[in-house]
Amino acid sequence: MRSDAAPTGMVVRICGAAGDGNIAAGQVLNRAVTRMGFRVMNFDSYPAEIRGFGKSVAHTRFEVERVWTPGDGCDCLVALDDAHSISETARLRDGAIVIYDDRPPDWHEEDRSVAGFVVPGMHGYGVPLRDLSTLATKGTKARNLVAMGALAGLVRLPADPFREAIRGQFGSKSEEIREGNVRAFDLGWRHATERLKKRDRFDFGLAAPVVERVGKAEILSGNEAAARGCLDAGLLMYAGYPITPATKILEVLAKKLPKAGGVVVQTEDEISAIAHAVGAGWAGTRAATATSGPGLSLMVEMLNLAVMAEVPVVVIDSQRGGPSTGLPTRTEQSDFRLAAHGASGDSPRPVLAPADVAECHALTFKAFEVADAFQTPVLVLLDFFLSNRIEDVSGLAEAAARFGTYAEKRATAGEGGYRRYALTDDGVSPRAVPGTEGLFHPATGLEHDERGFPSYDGPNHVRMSDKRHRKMAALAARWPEPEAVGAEGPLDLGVVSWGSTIGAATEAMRALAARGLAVAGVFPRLIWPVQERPLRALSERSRVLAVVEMNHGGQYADEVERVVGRRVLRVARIGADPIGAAEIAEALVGARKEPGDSTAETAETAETAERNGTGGGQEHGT
Amino acid sequence: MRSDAAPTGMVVRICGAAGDGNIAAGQVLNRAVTRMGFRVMNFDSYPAEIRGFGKSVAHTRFEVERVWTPGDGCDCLVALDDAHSISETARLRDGAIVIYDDRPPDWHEEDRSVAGFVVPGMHGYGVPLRDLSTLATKGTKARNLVAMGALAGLVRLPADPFREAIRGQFGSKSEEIREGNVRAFDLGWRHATERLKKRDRFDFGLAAPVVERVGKAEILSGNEAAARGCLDAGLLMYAGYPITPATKILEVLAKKLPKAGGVVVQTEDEISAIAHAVGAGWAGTRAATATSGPGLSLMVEMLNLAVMAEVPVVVIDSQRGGPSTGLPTRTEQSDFRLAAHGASGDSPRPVLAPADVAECHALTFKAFEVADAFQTPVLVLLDFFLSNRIEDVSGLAEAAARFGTYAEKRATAGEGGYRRYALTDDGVSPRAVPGTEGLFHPATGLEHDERGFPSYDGPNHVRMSDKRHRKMAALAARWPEPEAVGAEGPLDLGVVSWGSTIGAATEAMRALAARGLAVAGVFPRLIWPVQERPLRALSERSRVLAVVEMNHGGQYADEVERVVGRRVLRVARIGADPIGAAEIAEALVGARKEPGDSTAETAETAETAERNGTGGGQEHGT
Amino acid sequence: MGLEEGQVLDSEVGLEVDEVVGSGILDYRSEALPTWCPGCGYYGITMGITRALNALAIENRNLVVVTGIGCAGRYPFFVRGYGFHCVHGRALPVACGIKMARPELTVVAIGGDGDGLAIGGGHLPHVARRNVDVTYVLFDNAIYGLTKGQASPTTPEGQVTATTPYGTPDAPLNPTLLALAHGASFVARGWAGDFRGGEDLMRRALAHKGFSFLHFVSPCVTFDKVNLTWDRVRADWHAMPEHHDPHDLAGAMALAIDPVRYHGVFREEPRPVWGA
Amino acid sequence: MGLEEGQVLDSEVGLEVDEVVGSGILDYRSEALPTWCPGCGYYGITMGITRALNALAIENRNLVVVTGIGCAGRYPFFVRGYGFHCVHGRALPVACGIKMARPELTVVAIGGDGDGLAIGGGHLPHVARRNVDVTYVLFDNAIYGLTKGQASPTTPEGQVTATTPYGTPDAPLNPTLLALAHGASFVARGWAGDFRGGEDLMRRALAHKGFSFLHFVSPCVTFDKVNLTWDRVRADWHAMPEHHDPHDLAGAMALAIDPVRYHGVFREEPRPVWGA
Ligand SMILES: Cc1ncc(C[n+]2csc(CCOP(=O)(O)OP(=O)(O)O)c2C)c(N)n1
Ligand SMILES: Cc1ncc(C[n+]2csc(CCOP(=O)(O)OP(=O)(O)O)c2C)c(N)n1
Ligand code: SF4
Ligand code: SF4
Ligand SMILES: [Mg+2]
Ligand SMILES: [Mg+2]
Repeated sequence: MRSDAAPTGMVVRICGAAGDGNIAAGQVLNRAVTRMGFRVMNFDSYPAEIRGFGKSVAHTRFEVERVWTPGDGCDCLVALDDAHSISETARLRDGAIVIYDDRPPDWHEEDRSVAGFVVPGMHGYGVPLRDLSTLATKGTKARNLVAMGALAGLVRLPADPFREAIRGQFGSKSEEIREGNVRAFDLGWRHATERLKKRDRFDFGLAAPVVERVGKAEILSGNEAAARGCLDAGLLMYAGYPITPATKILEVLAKKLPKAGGVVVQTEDEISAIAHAVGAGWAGTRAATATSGPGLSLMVEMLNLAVMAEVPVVVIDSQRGGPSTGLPTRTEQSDFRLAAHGASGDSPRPVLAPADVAECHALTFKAFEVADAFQTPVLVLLDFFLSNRIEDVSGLAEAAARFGTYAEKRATAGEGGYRRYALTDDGVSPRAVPGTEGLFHPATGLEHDERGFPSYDGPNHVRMSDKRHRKMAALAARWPEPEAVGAEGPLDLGVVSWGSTIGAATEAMRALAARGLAVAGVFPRLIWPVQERPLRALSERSRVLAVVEMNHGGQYADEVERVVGRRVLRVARIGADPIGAAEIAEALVGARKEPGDSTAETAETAETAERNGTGGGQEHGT
Repeated sequence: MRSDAAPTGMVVRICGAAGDGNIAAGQVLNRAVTRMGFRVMNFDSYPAEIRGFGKSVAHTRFEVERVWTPGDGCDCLVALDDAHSISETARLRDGAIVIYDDRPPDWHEEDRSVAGFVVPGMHGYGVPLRDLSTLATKGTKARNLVAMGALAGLVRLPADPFREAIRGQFGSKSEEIREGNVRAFDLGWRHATERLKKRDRFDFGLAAPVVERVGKAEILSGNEAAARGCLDAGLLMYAGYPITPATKILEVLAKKLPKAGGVVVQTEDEISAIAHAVGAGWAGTRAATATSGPGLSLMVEMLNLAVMAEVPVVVIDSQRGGPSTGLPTRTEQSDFRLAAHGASGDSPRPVLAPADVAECHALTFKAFEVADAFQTPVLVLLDFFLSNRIEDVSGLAEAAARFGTYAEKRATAGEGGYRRYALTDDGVSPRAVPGTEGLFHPATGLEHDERGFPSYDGPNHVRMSDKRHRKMAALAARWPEPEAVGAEGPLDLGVVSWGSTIGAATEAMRALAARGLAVAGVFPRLIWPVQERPLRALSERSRVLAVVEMNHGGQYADEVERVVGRRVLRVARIGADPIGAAEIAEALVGARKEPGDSTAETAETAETAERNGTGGGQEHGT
Repeated sequence: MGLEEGQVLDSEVGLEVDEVVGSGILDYRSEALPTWCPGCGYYGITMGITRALNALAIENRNLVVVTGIGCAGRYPFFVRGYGFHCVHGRALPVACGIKMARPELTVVAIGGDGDGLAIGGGHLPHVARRNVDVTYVLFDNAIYGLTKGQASPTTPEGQVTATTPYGTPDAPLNPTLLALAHGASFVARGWAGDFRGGEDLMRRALAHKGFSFLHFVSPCVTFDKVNLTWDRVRADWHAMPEHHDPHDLAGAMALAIDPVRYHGVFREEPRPVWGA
Repeated sequence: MGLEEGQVLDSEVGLEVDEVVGSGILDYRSEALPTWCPGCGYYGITMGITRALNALAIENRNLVVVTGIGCAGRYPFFVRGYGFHCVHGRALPVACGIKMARPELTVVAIGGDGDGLAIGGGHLPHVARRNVDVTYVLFDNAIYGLTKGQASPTTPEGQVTATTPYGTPDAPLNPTLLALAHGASFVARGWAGDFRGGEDLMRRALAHKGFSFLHFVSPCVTFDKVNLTWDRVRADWHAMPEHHDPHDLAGAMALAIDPVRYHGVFREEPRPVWGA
């Protein structure tokens, strides 16, 4: 309930079936509000089956301030298909708007229109979507843009940015289609402003907010941003195999990398993909692949070779529901263990996890630096939610320009006696790549001596294993420690989270702070190896320490518990949708109010619930 | 130093190059002392390269009491090749025997015979090995058996069991060879008893010890015992791909399984091997595969399918030095993380780890039961040491007869509406296999509803994930908890160990107890999921809690730390040889004597050393 | 030789209702409706397979269908019998494990061109040379359907797809030739439009002792608008020359690389069957 | 046609010392001595490869040798240049990644019959159809050498090995035929005893633009006493018929399945090269 505040933004859901054009309408909305200067987050849901039966929803949240999550609830439902939209009304917040076709399709079973579900406290507006579309374009296809017009007119957002957005969106179409769509928008706009009796509280007054930005704002998905991070980092070889939700990275790079002078190969499987990337990385170029859990499973052996032979390579894993083929189109953060521990032998390697779309760009870029500087494979963990959500981002080029802080140790010349795996303080040895005169050497997955030749000697194995672990220690020492955000001093609640869940955890923390709790959080981006100090420091001043993540029972929580030496509250849940801020806040506040008021006990309770398999976290069993 | 006790056994090392017959001599020794009633452990080391240049050592320890390790040090060095044997003298204990050819090979550089390294405190005996061999067989090949004769005569072990052992060992050879070898033994024996002046203290008085045994004693390697466990459990389908140190399991089963009515297939790779096994397991027969780390890496995706589709299958992983191709012929316990955590998504599955050869049989057998009862893949972790070491074992058949305590839930009939994945209290659903009338259903790696059809619904995903985890909780509740062995009450030291290291940890504990320390240990065989209670209980009464294992820095120690909520002392080292009892005892006692005497500090020190990459454990950096 | 009038059928919808209901083929349908796009060639292949199962009166309880992942991979959910929808590319080794363990079962493995020839391509040669008695049906639409239109191992050189915006750079594989080169003892090619022909091939494949490989070409109406369209597939296909002797491997391979795309049985050669 | 007198050489030890030292081929030897068994055919193959590198004056700094695991896989340790000893079966995709990233390098991939045709068998078709400009040399001893004598994909049916005590039940694959069926643009067969012939094939393979596949048959003297013995290998091999046209794929495949085992170039066909 936010009924007494002037609107600073809203959550809009455009619901329809395949062919209704709701996804396109959402994209127009994204572009338009971004042009106005709003911050945007968009996260659509598609039907699971290829043939596209079933519901799809374009979900856009825009706000004056930076947006961390797609938002709980919904302020405006645009119903392009009555049947699918009915269940959507459950999400509507008090005071929400519903825009629907005032002439419900006559084939409707029992004549059930979404209008019948607009209960008191909501505001329904019937708009002749089909009729106005036909008027504008001689067809009903443009009713999605009629609806956008109606929405814009109703909440008084300026029309020009929409018109531009439509022209941009349909730039490759004929002028007739393009202008027909603009006309459809205009008819909707006029209908709303001239015919509808406004009863809701959403009035943006036709004014665009003024937001400070670095650089040009762009609308990007996490996958697009990751691909851009690769390009900005100077990627020259990308090898990939299609898999949801990572395919888009391959598709974007297939288009863009050749133009940047690099090569892309779609391989026969994921083993071959990472093998190609390892080959290219070993040969001295920046190389990468991207996949999802099932594909990462297949890459385990090659990743391990890259650790042993000290080959820089970047592997992006966009996580989805698991285990096994799991839920390909649902989000989850359950590949942490595989990423950090999925290797035979002692095989340390860094894992990075971006929190938002901009970080998909930045951390992918940084991954190449870390890979080169520490001569190691680097994993970047996205997930379905992060890969597919769309945000307005700006300053990517500026950010990229600031990178490059980790130097490489390249061996440039030498006469015999070259020791490719020379033992050094930080474990990093000067590296020569093929083509260099006189620095010939073998690389191998066998344990080897400093020159790279196989050695089965015990003490050598210890020295080399120590060297590989020392590199990780050096990285953990050089990577900036995550700073605690939130309250200072003793805390009611300390919150740890990672990856795409950081956004919701941040919003939840703010909500709790607003309710008077002393809350602070530590949100590592280098999630493996663990930088232990900040976690311990947070733990020491927290009455309850919670770890928030999207998996069964808390994969990262296991690490945190070990590091801080106490039981933590596990707010861990799986399911179809990303975990929301309200849900997290509720779980946290529930824990805080726990009777007995003992940290250990609280944690134990959550822990026990989890162990009994009633679902991670406390109130999150379903 | 054990100079004042009558001998209860000894450690014998027979050293030579390829072709010297030292491995065969060791096998004769094993057989002979087993016949006498001694307990035996044998662990040979071979040269790393195929072509067999370089040193190989047959290592046998025999004792009146049960033997837990190959023993630290050496009581008798039999040198069949001087050059290779010289470095072996470093291992000799005070009072040890060295048997060597009294006519050193004339080609020796600088005429260096091993005899020159027999320092005061040791007893060197020159025996005309070549000459007596030539006398017995007209060739020098039988000098290995001359040496065995000399050894037996010298320490006064009865000759008949040796003669029988020789005849058994060379049973497939011609009578001439067989009896020539017996003659060679006899000449050695007579030389020792008639010509050598005995100075050492090893005198078994020609008497055989009497040991109580259940059933017939057999000499088996860990791999042979595991294969036998498969056969005893009713394995019907084995699919494998060769890899050191697991190949022998495939080779033994290739011979024996067809005779037991099962099938063996050597597949094109490990993915196919586990896929065949998963297919067979799903079809309702007992199925297995065995591999090592690199192969297990390739099996990750299929293992995960077996978790999701709830398919019983047994996977044996004989660990070797890692990461990557690593050290194929060196032992290590560094696949724990891969075994327990190597899966995309939340994918719980049990991991068992036998401690000795007899348990290789028992736990492999149990693995099939657990797989069937809980409808899950089960991992069994051996390692190079356990796979290749030879022990005398008895009562396998009797042990096998005691198994069968976990019942299967089979769906036997039904009319429509069959729910293959019905939600139950313990997570286990009645299972139907192909061929059953009316219980048709699909199995899939996708998340699914109770009937097995794909479902992308959030709450269903939670229910099914809970179900899968509930099965593990049920297993942890039903598997007997490991009992603490050793002292009762408050402890100076609590010791946790797993797998092949349990033996050395046990001997180390005994040594420390003999020195007056209050020590007890908990040694889980079900290493994943963790049965937390016994670990917590041990921790609560231990001033210092140590976790002993063979990997870099402590993989299992991570889990223990999390469970007990405190830092543990990590006695973790890698290297070429199995970790020994003396080495462990030293590390433990060192920790106990730590100044400051604070548990936390002690542990912290070890921990910090490890983090800094100076090698796991305290004095075990090299 | 062209196709006869009325022989072509885009999907089972084209069958007379009486024919469907009366035939008993519905006994091989699960309660779940296929989720393929309307017009997808897979309906036609399915009709051929289903009719063959029905014609041979395979008992449902002994029928096992094993697949990898893909649109084709969905098959186990649509069949009345036991189904195993495995992971991508592993239909064949899982199917072989089932057959080796339970020889009395009828085991059919199904996969798409990506599933069977890309990620799973390493298994085919070995199953073929082992001559395990399973039937493998390759649903070849020359595209990755389920992941929405990327190039597959059979996508023609130059074709623009989601992952090859400048045209596929690689030459396509020839599945029929591969199976022959691997030593498969039964190799045949059919197509989605001819379910009666498909039924015939499937009957022969199921009856064959040892490994049988069936290559079915099928339009993906959603993600391939240029290559395997219904019209082009129909026009491209020709009956096997009468004189071809299915014991003649060299002849079969020569036919398999002929630009004219024949359909029918390329090879049928008795060989020792694995485990028999 | 039989072999000429003096053309057969079991290992380089048979070369005149002057010829070795004066030739410059030692420039392609690393400081490490090969660890193969005395009498192993791999010495002979190595001599052919080394002489070809020398003859073409490939610069050491631009030479990259990539292998999987096996006795053959040890190759990178013995060569003066850059070497990558990868994991089992992945020589080809790693080699392709290197070549794609650094086209100026000469990339030679080497693998055993297990490495290349069993665990790595899924990659070959795709490298061949892509026509990536790497040279692949298959060291085919019809056995798993490094793991001590198990059956490989080319072990003949019936042979007793460590894993097939009752005789290998599977039919062997024909590597030459496979490469042809996959569309490799250069395919040749040689053997360990003829290092001059090996040099010639290797020179042509290295000079070929696009993927070249070299199948070398080689005795494993330690673990195969019955099949590829030196005597049998020598007796089995015949020169390629003069009339064979290396552009004729059908002809090449027919020759490849001929019971007479020919050696020489089966196929040499210009095709667009990947990335060029
Ligand atoms: C290990 C793994 N890699 C990738 C995928 C994603 N994936 C699912 S189906 C498919 C390809 C489908 O193409 P095809 O096999 O031709 O079948 P079709 O959909 O065309 O019937 C891919 C790449 C996956 N599920 N698992
Ligand atoms: C993933 C994996 N599986 C199995 C092995 C064990 N292994 C090493 S070499 C080899 C086969 C060697 O045979 P081949 O490729 O024919 O080479 P050769 O030794 O005969 O030259 C095997 C099975 C391994 N190293 N990695
Ligand atoms: S995407 Fe293509 S292959 Fe898949 S169901 Fe649709 S038409 Fe058929
Ligand atoms: S084992 Fe065989 S292949 Fe390996 S080096 Fe020895 S002879 Fe050669
Ligand atoms: Mg396809
Ligand atoms: Mg071989």
